[in-house]
Amino acid sequence: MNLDQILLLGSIIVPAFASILLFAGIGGSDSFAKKLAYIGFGFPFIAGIVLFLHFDETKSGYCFEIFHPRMGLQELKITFHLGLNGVSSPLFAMAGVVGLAAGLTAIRSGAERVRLYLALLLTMQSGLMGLFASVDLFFYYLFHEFALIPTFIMIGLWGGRDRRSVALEITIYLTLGALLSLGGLVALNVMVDAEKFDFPALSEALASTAMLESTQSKIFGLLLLGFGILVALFPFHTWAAKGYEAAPTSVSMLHAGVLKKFGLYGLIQIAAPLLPEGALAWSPLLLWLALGNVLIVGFVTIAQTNLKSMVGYGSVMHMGYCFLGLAVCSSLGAGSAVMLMVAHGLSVALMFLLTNYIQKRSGTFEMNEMGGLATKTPILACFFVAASLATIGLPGFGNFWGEFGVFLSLGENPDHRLFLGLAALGIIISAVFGLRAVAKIFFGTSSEELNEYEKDKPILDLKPSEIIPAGIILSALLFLGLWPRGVSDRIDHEISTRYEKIDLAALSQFTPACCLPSPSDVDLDNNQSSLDSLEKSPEIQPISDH
Amino acid sequence: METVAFSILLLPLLSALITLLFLRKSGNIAALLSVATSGGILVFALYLIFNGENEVYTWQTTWMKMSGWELSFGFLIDAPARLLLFVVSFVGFLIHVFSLGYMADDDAKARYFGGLSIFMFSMIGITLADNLIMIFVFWELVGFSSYLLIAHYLTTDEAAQASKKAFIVNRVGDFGFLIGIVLTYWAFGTVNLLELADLVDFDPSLVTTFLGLALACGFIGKSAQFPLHVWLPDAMAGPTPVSALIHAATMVAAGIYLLLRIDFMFTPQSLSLLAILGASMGLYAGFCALVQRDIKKILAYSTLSQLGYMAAAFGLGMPGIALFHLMTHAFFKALMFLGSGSVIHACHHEQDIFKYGGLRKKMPITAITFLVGVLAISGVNFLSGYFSKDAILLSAYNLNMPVFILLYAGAILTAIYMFRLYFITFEGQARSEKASQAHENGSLMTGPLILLAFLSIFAGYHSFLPLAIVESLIPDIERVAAMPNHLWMIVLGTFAWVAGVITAKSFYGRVGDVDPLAQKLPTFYALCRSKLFFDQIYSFYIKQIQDPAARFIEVMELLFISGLMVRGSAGVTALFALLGKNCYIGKIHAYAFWFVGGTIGFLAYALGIFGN
Amino acid sequence: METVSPQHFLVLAFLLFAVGFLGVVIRRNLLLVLMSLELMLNGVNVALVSFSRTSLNLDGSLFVFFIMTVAATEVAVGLALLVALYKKRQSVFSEDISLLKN
Amino acid sequence: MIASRHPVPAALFMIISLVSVAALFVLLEAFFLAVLQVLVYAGAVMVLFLFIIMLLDVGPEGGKVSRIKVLSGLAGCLSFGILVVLLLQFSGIGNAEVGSWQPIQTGEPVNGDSLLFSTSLKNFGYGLFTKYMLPIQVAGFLLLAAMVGVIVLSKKSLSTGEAE
Repeated sequence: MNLDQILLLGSIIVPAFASILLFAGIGGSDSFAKKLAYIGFGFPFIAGIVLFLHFDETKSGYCFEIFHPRMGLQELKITFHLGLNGVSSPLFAMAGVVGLAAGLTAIRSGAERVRLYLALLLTMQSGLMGLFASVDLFFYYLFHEFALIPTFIMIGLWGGRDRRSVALEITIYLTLGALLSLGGLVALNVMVDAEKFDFPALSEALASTAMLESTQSKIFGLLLLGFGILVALFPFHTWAAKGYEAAPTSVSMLHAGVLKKFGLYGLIQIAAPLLPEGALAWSPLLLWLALGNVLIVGFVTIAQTNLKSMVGYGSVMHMGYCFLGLAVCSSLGAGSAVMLMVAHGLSVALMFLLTNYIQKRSGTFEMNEMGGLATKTPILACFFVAASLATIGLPGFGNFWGEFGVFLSLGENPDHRLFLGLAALGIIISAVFGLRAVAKIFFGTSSEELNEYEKDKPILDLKPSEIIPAGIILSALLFLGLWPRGVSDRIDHEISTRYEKIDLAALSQFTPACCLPSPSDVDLDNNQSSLDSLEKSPEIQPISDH
Repeated sequence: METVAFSILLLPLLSALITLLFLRKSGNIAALLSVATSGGILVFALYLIFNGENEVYTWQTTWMKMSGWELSFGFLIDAPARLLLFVVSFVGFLIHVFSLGYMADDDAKARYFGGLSIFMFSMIGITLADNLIMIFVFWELVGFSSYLLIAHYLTTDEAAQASKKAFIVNRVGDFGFLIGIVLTYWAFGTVNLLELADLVDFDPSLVTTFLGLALACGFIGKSAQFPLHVWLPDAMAGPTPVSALIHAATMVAAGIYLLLRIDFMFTPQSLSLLAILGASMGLYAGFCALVQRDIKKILAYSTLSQLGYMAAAFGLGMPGIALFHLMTHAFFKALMFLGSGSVIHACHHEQDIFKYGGLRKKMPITAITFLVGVLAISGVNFLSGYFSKDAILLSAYNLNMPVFILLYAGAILTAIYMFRLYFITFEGQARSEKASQAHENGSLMTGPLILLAFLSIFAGYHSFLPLAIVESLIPDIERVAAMPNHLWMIVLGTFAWVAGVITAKSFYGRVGDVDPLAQKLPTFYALCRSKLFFDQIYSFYIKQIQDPAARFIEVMELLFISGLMVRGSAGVTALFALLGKNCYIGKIHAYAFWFVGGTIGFLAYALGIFGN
Repeated sequence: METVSPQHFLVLAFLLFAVGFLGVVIRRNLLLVLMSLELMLNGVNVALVSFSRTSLNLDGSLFVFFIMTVAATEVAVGLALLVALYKKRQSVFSEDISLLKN
Repeated sequence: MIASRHPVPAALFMIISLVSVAALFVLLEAFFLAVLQVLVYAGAVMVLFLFIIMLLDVGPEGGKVSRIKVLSGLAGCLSFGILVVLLLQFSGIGNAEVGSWQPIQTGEPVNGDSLLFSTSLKNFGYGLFTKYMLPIQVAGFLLLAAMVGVIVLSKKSLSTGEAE
């Protein structure tokens, strides 16, 4: 086992071990617990960054593999298999970054029963790192549950307004989603005659014996529904904003930022490449639903006056773009969706963090009761403006590339151009709510309520301990925005091999107007012939080569 | 050469970053750093302009790659780019220097100069970009820096609203631009400007009207053309140098520059639409400018009108002329904005022209340079504006009569409202205490004014300017020179400004607190004041349609999804529970009966009584 | 043997079962209910044995053996519960021991 | 048996019917089961019943005739009728093809996968301890559990009785 593998394994084990120590009550004092938490959150961060840098972009498949076939479950094809590929590597690093920021916030939060709080959060962090590091689908699911269950408990114990009912609702929703997706995964396990329960083995098995289209679409539908609930796909999104509003900040950050990516990660990385025809069959419906996420939830976001629920709804809205990228069923769309997932995770976590800072200073989440904070807290204003613009999709931040790629992929198929037009309206909608929030909170003069509040408690700018977590996330966002190639190359490398089949299948469904000689020359039912004519056609190649 | 290109691009970004990280508290150092940066930009820009031997220079590297879509980060320095680079860096430098004086007493100097640096970065990015996506990236970034700078006086509601409005309206334009880019990519397989030009050259039928108009949406948003013009007058809430730099000389002109870069993408239909659009904007904005009281708003509407001229020139198929007017306009409009800045600064931020008066004696340099600007924009013979504007009028006269009529009416109006501004502000007697106490500003502010006045006079003589800068203008200027009716146009042009001056003098020679037009032609005045109700329509849309729709959808969501689907399914479950509860009556015998019933049913089923 | 066919055994078995069933349903004395249950089990046993005999397969008879075992345990535990119940409530009638509702 | 309201006659009738069932077993040539039936049911179970009847000293069911009792009696009889009809349908009476007696084969207990019906105890035991090895262990364990359960139950009721 070399250093990289140790880091990979350690990123799961160290936080898990730390949380076990905290659960077991070892060490006693809170200050020791905090030190332990620093290690527990710091290690995955370092591992994430180091592995991100060490990742070999030229190698296809998984890096830093750890493989133990004999786990006692090999009859069920389950093996212990960790590793990172081009898609999971940036998400893994993102989980480390967001985890550290959330952890630092939690350590400084001064919550009651801080040991239990940290222990649960560490369990979550361990699960999150494991989720993206698993190759085996069983462990991928298992780690997700590890991360999910502490969420319920933490919302129930440390949540805000009506935490009980919210915790109940989110538990029912997410357990249902998890169950459905488990059903889909089990169906995959049973229906595909593979040696192991991981992507390479499954795709190999499917390559030799193709699956019926109806079976494919059934399994994909199950996975889509399950994962869709977990990712708050319209119309299963109502839990999200409520849950985030009630959850403590660190939990919102980790859940909205990282854990919610689980479902899309599964759909993009596993479901769609394995079940291309299923994905294509569901694509029209998914396009409409994703549009619902962008437009309907977008409008709902505009109507919010509560900052935290606005951020929550906004995050749901932008997940719509990821779904659009998936629904296009092309490697461009899927790759851009991954790009967007990474950036979205960072920006949403940052937004929740800043929301917490604002609430600490103004004592409220109601935007109408704030105003003029920029003069009192210039650094906070700076961060908030940056974060909202990142959410809006301003170039220079990572979100732009993902959104742009999704739009680009929507333009490919003439049938999707309607969705392009409608989805692009989202950039206006998000600008409206993002800038309204900035204007209401930071510009103008401070409201009477705020003046009243300030009498008791002077409003101070960010402390260094608050700047650090926000700064970490913001610099990651800027890195993504300024040098997208640092991430896009590896995503592209992995996605284009995974999506070969689906690209072909999607191509056979429409005739790119400009690229093919004439529609009548192409036998639409035959992938091969349409591909041949594609290769012959000169215009399809981007001419940038000369 | 790419080193220089990179330095010119990254220098301002670096300066902004340093300001943000280290110089937030020390505004003076930040200001000096920013001015030094803009000086550096000017030097590098001149190097780029004069060192390229007037050839097209390209350089690119991959910025991002995703399954066949390869986005390059590249520079394309050709003749139009050199011209705009010159304008941006030169005007930018002067405005930086002017800002040193204007913003001397400001509390948030660091933020201001940091914003200016970001703007310079993004604007140079647009200038040098070699593909549409890169232009879009910097396009959005100039929008951002404009947002930042409009919101400079962030405690005022006006600035908060205006900055928001500017960004969102720009986004509406970018929406179309974005769609245009996506469709362009899928229609041509590339977004590189040179390759696109080659492809269109190869097969002109690839271009569609829709594509061109979608791309032109970007121009409409950024250059504040109809119907997205509403943000520009409001944007005057920002500091005056910002208005001069961003909202007059460079950023809004970037829209024209974009059109120029993709001029091959337009079909005759879309071109004539643009011409009509531009010409009507020229006239409409003139009427609006005629009745404004705020000195900066007058200039803002005048900018709108002049941008309309440029669009019209472009629509007539004369991109070089449009660029020519862009250049001269940049000089004289920056001059006038800075002049107004000088006046505002001297009068303690009083912006109502009816509160001014008699400033010529108190601020002679400002007054004279301002007059130069006014003369130039009115098209007084042999000043810079005369050449570019008459070129537009002449080509319109020869190519498209309706457009000419609109533009000519606009030209007369221009002279009227500009001289109205001049007469009311600088002549007559001081009409307020602030105006009577005004005095000339320091050389940091007057220096740029003098330089710009000099350029406003002479920039029209394109043959005296270095070829490296004006190369792109020459073909179209020669085309115009070859057109008939030159003499007739000189007469008409002269008539336009002379008529304007006489009308303005007779109307506004002596004014009090009230606009004479309001007394003499109240209906006409009110109509112009209303600006054809665009603001009202938009605010009606926001207040009466968008917000209620948002609330309505929220309620619907609560009702149908949260209520009907979520609570509903819970309710149905509960209903079943209620029904089931009644079966549990707590008597063993009752349960035995259920059992019997079940057994009987089962047996009946097995015997096929239910028809299976 | 010639006049008695396997069907007769089945009919008897079913009748036994049905009578037991009736007992379970109409008797209120839990002791009698338990006895009726035994009767039902007996009916099943008869059916099983007759099937076993008809098809010449021993499995049915072996099942009867297990059923008897279970029946015996059931009676033992049931009666023990009954006694415990009686000690608490002084009654073995089903209508007296309803705790769920009144 | 079910007609008698008093438990003691009911138990006696029950014994009769159990013995008759044993006789039926004999008719079916399941001699071992007949013996077991007499031993376990008539011998052990019914004695237990009678013992408990004596212990609790239960009288006949209450004579008060309420509407609900009548109703439930009627419903019981009705369902009894339906059940009988359905079951008789099931037995296929009058359908000669259903089955007839065949001579019992002797010899090896196993024929292919299935155990052969036989009168000999040996074959019975063979079946129990080969094919039904696990069930018989479970049954044994069940008996043990029942025994322990009964002891615990009676003891617990004793202790609560003391508490009272």
